[in-house]
Amino acid sequence: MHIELLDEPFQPFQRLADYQPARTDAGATAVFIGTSRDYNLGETVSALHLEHYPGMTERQLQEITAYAEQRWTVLDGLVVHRVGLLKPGEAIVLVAVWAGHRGDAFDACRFIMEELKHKAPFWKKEQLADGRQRWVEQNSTGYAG
Amino acid sequence: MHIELLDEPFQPFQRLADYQPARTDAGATAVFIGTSRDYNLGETVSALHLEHYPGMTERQLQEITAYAEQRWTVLDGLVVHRVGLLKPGEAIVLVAVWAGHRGDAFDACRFIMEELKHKAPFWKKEQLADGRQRWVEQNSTGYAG
Amino acid sequence: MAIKIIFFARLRELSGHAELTVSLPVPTTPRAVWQHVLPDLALPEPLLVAIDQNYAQLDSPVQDGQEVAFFPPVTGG
Amino acid sequence: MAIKIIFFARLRELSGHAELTVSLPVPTTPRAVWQHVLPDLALPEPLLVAIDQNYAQLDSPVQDGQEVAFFPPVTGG
Repeated sequence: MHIELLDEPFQPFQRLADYQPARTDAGATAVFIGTSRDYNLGETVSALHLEHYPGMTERQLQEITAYAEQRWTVLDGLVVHRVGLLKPGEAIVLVAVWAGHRGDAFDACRFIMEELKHKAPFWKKEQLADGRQRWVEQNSTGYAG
Repeated sequence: MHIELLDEPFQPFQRLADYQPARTDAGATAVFIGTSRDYNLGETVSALHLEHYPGMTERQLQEITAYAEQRWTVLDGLVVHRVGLLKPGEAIVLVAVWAGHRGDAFDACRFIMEELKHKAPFWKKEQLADGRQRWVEQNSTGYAG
Repeated sequence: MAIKIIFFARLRELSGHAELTVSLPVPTTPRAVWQHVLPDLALPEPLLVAIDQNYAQLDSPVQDGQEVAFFPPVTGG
Repeated sequence: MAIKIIFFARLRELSGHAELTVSLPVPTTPRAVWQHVLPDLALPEPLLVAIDQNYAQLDSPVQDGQEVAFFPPVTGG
């Protein structure tokens, strides 16, 4: 799998179109895109700053994707994560998994996303419309009903 | 949600880039793409013919997406399905769900995909490399380990 | 006064019919429609049935003017 | 002969340090490192700790030349 940290905005679907392996054996592709929102906890968010731990971030993402590649039968993957300053509507994270079958693609994609949320050393600080700044406290679980 | 049947090849990521609502409240996008493979059950597949029941297909897809919109908190969705003759590597189906939170996006996307696989009246006939044709017998479950 | 019958995929090949219209005393059922059209062909297994484009049972009631479809398990996606 | 200490996010603001290097008798622990650098500041809760960029415990052994990082729960993705 390919892992990438970017400090510039990226277009996730364009990135996928550019990356997509020209293969005829991947019956299933599962993709998740996380996008910066303009609100959180009832307040208007005007920008998001994404801090990370250089080195440890890449190491954690490698470990997460390596585990997913062993646990599920996947053909390829792409993980892209933004750092730096983001405006609302910009993509934060892209996780894509190519597999022969849809169960593997869905499961591996969601697993990578959950692990990334809980282990990869990134921190979000929100800039609110009224000028205040605040750290995002904790990521919620992704297994809502 | 938007539902579309196409009898021409489409580029799923291009379609998504064109469709994606320019909104800043969708924190999460989950996408599944099913692609025509060049093999199945140990044989080389040179083309795939997709037959459907016009009218009932649209009706079933409407029912499936309407249910998903009630069960999960989603903002928008796109379902595109090919009919007619496909070459290996061409996209068969695209399901995309935009939501505020990733649990809703993942769950709704996967639900729509499973329901589509088991209820929408499409049938695949494979054209094999040696000239034989055969109907695909049954869709497998998408919940593999 | 007429019931439209449609066969899809393998069942179209098996029955030799794509689409036809029959007149039968109503209410009838998909099972009776099949036996009327294909008296020498046992109902295949597995078999899916739709009446007016909604999934139905082999013994669901069919009225005049309705559309009955027979098809194998679906394999889209 | 030196241990590199890094603080991230809210803990960088709380500690007043981004990165510093200390000399301590080894083996030591992240807990002892924190108490050495910030004697007046109780260990915050929740707190994550890494040694050489791998997650560790507050009482895991730290050797000379290693990097100890303190940070709050991660919020990427």
